[in-house]
Amino acid sequence: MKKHFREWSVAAALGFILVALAVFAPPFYHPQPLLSLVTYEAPTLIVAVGMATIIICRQIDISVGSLFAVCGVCGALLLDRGWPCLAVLPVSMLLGALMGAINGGLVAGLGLPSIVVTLATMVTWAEALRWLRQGVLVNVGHAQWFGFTQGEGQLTIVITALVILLINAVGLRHLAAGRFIYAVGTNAEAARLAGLRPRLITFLMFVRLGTLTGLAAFLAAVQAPTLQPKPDNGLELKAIAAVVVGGVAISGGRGNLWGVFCGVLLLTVVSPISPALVYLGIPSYWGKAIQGAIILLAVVADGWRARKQKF
Amino acid sequence: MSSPTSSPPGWKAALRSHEFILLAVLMAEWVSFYFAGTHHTSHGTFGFGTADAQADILRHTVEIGLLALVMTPIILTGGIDLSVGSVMCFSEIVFGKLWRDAHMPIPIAATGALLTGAAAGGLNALLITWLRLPPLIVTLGTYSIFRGLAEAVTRGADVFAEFPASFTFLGEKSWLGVPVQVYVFVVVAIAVWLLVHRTTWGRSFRAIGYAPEGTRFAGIPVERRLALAYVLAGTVAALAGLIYASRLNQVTAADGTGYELAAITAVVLGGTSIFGGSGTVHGTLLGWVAVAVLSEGLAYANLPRELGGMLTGVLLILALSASILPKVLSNWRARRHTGTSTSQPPPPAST
Amino acid sequence: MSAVSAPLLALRGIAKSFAGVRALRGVDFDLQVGEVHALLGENGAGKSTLIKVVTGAHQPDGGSIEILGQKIEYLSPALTRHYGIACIYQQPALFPDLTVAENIGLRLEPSKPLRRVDWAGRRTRAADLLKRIGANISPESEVRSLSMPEQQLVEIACALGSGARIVIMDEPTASLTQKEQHLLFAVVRDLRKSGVGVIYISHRLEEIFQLADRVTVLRDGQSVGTNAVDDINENKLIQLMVGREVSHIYPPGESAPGEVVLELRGVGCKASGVRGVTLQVRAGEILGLAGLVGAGRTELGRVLFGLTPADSGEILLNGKPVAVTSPQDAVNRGIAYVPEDRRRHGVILEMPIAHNMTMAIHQRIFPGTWLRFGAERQLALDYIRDLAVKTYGPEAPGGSLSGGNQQKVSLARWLATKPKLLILDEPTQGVDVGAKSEIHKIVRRLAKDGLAVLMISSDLPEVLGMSDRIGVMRGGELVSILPGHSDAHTVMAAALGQRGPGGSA
Amino acid sequence: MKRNLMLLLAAGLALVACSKSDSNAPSGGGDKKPVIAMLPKNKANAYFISCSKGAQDAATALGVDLRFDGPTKTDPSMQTQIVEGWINQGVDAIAVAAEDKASLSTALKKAQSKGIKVLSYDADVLPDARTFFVNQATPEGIANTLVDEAARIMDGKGEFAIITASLVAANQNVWIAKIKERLAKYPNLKLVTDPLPSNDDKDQAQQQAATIMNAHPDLKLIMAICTPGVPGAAEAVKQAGKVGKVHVIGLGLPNENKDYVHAGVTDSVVLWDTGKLGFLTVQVANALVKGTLKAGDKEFKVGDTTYKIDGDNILLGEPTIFNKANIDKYDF
Repeated sequence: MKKHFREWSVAAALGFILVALAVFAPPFYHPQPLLSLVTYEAPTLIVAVGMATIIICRQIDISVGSLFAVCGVCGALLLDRGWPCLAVLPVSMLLGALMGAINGGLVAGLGLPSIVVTLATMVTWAEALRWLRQGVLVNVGHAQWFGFTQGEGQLTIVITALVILLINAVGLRHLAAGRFIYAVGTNAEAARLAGLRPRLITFLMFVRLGTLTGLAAFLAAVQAPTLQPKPDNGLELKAIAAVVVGGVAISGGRGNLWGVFCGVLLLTVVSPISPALVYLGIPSYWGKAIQGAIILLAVVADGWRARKQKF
Repeated sequence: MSSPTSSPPGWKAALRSHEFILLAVLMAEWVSFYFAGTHHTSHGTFGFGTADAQADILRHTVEIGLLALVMTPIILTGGIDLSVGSVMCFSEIVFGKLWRDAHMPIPIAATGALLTGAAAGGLNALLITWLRLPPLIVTLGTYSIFRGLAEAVTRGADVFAEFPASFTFLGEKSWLGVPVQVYVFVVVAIAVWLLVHRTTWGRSFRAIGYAPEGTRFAGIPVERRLALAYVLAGTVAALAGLIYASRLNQVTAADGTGYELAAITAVVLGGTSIFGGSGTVHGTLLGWVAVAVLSEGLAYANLPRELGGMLTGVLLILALSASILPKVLSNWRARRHTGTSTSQPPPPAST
Repeated sequence: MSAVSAPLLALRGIAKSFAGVRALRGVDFDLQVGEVHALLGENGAGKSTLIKVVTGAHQPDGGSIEILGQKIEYLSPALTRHYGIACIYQQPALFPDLTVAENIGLRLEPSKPLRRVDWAGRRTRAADLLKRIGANISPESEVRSLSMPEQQLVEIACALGSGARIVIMDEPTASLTQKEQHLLFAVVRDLRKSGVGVIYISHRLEEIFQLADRVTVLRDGQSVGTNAVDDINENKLIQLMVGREVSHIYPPGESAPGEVVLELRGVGCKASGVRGVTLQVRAGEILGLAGLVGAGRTELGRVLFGLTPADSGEILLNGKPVAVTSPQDAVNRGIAYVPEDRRRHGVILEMPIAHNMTMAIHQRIFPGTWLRFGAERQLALDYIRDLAVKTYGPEAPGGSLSGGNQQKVSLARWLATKPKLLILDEPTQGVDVGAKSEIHKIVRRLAKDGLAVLMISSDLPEVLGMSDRIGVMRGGELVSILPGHSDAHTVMAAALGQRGPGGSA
Repeated sequence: MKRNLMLLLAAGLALVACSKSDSNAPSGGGDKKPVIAMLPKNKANAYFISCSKGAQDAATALGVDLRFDGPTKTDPSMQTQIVEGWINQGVDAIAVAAEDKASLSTALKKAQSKGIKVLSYDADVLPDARTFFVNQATPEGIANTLVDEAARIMDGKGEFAIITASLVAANQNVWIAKIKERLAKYPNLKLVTDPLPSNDDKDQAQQQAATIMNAHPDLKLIMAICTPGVPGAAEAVKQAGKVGKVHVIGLGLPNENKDYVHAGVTDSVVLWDTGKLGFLTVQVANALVKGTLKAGDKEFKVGDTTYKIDGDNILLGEPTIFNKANIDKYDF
């Protein structure tokens, strides 16, 4: 309990809100709007899983929003051409992996700072997408919900996201590879001396985040009959915020995916599109401010604890 | 690790050449857009090569330029401020509220906005210095909260517009052919340049960027220096907000979205190390102008303006790689030289 | 000490250059089975580079490496593990955010990525290893919560657990307490008994004579001699290291103390564990502060400098009570503190020497905060000449200097403040012998000119050789003040808490 | 460092000197093909894409050079920036659909002072900042059609909500005012909340619709008065499983809404012929440049078609209601 204090406190905050909703606004638990909300944020969870490991690895990637948009649009264009979902999914993931590899190559290969590299690729991909597509909607039509019914489609998406979370959370904890990521994040030089290959691991983390982003983009693209190309979707900061709220240290080496899961859920529940606010009688335009307050609170709590520990 | 001793280092020369290269890029941009984006008719000259076009490029990007200017000291200290765009917007909202809803005169409302910006910067500084938190996450938090507050105060929709001419002259009028806000910008630019390059404060920013603990051990009040950088950023962000509001004659909760990244781009392109310590204000100015001319010049040359963003990204990578490439190449060469063949491990020792 | 035909490790003519600077120019070295082979040399002699070649962190430009008579073409950190080479670095190369058990696990387990982590197994193994070296550390604690010596012990546990045949120890005792040192020596002797070869690097000659079988001296990237320790004495070793006969390192003291500059009355600080320190330092006097690591000496220095302000007692400067709550306060009141960790706290490596030297006197040399480059340069030139800093000019970055010269820059920064009280924290740690002697002369001269000096040092000969009086600390308290001509035994006894002459435990 | 600064200053001076030497033209107008610049609110919006097609047809027919450029999202500052660029390029006419009246009008007045002909279409600016407004439909026409349609679907009573583009959007705000006036006729129709802004973004419209349905479980109808809003609202209704319970109507393009109309999610969409709007705008702009149309004229002829001019509004005609019965006949 003491060891994972941070994760537990986020979980407690989440639990508190969920209980409050159960007491004061039971209609929040109507399955349909809740499922829609969760489905809508499922891609965010997948990206946050990738982002968490990048941050644990002491890097950061602010290009995921652009990657997400590019993969989504490319996937949607293929769907529009009549490609089956099962063929488009790997293409989308591969494309994400490729763009992740470019980030990773520049960061791990040339040793450039990740925040600047991904800032540059963010701008480049976003503008390329704007240029080539001019923001025109893409028809996904028949492929909405993979061609299943809405309920099935939504469940598929949510379950996929949860499975990804589960695999990664367990892998990060119980596979040697997962521990290598922590090792690189907490002390790359020591990792090298211990016989690991920090550059390779860093590179792979970027590829992995790209792949997950490709997957997430695909899962977002099939949620509506048309896809709007939006490179400035703010996904990068949303994912980073969820990761930070979930207790992953921006300085690397600390945190786990269960905390990130709680972070994503917490921010989802209070997001401007969440029915929770409406049921609690809070105007939706307060959503962002509340999210901001939660992020700041998490940040301050971290600082406060560190400060207290020092003395 | 033995450190090489006598022989003047190359990093200074590299820094110098970085700015020269940037200047060359800027000149190349300017010349090519001059030829591709200017046309002469019997009525006169139109397009990129006119004073009006140049003035408009400045007017359109002066806000980002201001943010980039004050982002420079922050990045020199090894920090970052993601909240400047949000702070800029929130200050504007405060300005609008004070003027329209509290019926305050423009100067008082503007002062209120500047104070709001300073206070927002102060909040960043407080959290960073007092709780010793990484600036990236502190300002990520304030980034969301100030944007969120702006939306909450305006209910996501309220708009302040139709300011009096006594205010809009700041963004719309010119003196001696130069837009009014450019004078403001020049004053701020000179002030920031002097601060960074000619005062002990600027020296301290660098020292903090290189070694925060070492700076503290030298008896320099690190917290106060950091606070100055962040409060300055907040205040100037509010000033940028006022200029923006007067240029567009309106204030909405979406103003300044993404400006923080544009400002960071200009700073990094200008040769300031994202890890802190090295960098110059004139480099930032060059980086800012290079991006501004690129993105607007393309439109004059009837090229897609999106190309500007793409080229900025590529330029950023090139600028970074250029500084690091010689080192990487020599590393690779060294690795190739030693070969990568692995020999069999020796048999286990029997002792 | 069995002389087996094929040595465990044989290096022949190892050469390595960095950016044109030749760090190693043909080093020969060999390590036999069951031998402790000490490696000795001034800073910059190439010891660390040689170690990094052996551990695969650097690739040599020339020469050959043989392990058990077999020629090795290529070494990487991963491969050295395979060959049974383990290294304990000076700065522990651990993962601060992970637990001790995991740290040991990551070092010892195979680097196959797709295998399950055996958490329970890791814990038991870690507990076993820590017990073997007598370290009282929980495998579950995070490394970042451990003290420096404890981290060093974890490193040693790793090396032990790896079943390595070649163990390299780079100044392992630099931050260990006496007790931990004895434990370490026992472990090393154990290793030797089991046939392991130990390369032992240390600046402390007495350790080498206690522990090593043979000693090799490096100078300017070359090996200048390998001897059995029984065949050589300290003087000879120092001569080999510096390349000349060193008659006496410590300049003579001519103590003529003036009035009291600093007086402490029961000064304490809860946060850093300093308790009730009462002492006086006079102008022109060097007060040496001895004690074991963790005795509270550095902490006392930091209290006086305002980094961790005192919360009890009284500090009097020139007879007037003052409150020193920040380094700025301290500087303004004429207190200077030359910190222990030169590279992190003393000198900003990327900044020019001139900038480094003026850092503490911004207000004085730059009135109204405006920089005056001419004045700064002149001041830097003066100090470069005064302290004989070896550099090409005031614009050279601090990182381009050797350790000793960096220390001089750090010293210059504080002399420029024209202090009344100079606190030196380990002024010659990691400084080569030549520079060490120069620094001693400078300090002696400063004292002669009327400066009050408080010198914290773990180097007992230095404390004995330099001090007019010696304060001994233990557990955050000042336990005794001894005269400057005390002998080593008395000081050690006081530091260890044994009842001895003059000691008042 | 010092040398650098000197160079920088020199470069700056050179820059100013060069640009100063160029004279400012007093008027536009061309010795070559007239250049007509057309600014949409959002060039990615299908509504404006369809406008641009009509505009291009007109430009080709008239032999003028058309520049169609705008932001790819709601961005008033970008609109101003683009217009100011055109002024410097010395185009002959500028036609705008304003995201925000106030900010764009300043720039347009500047254009007028340089002799550039200015008109607005789709969304008006301040009257003194342009010569004509090509009005796709009178606000009354739009508002009445929408409210009457809503009343019909809701049987004259119940709760409904409006999704708009942004709260600054000039034309939408006029329509909202007219909608509120028309509501006097139907006392039992209740507008439950202020119009919800979607920033001309389909996803955002969808989120707004989902939110409002949560907040008002008895909601019977969502009226979207910007084109991305209609499919957005429809998708929200579909996902909430409230098809038939919550109706969707609005101003929308037939092509974007066909599927929803056939699925019974959206009852009907109202719109004018967007291609014709673009076509007429370029025609008017060209006539202004040529001088064949002047302020004060009472009608405007293109080929055989005559468009009525009401004050300074050139009227496109009446909007059409598209529903299950007729929507497949249209392709735009």
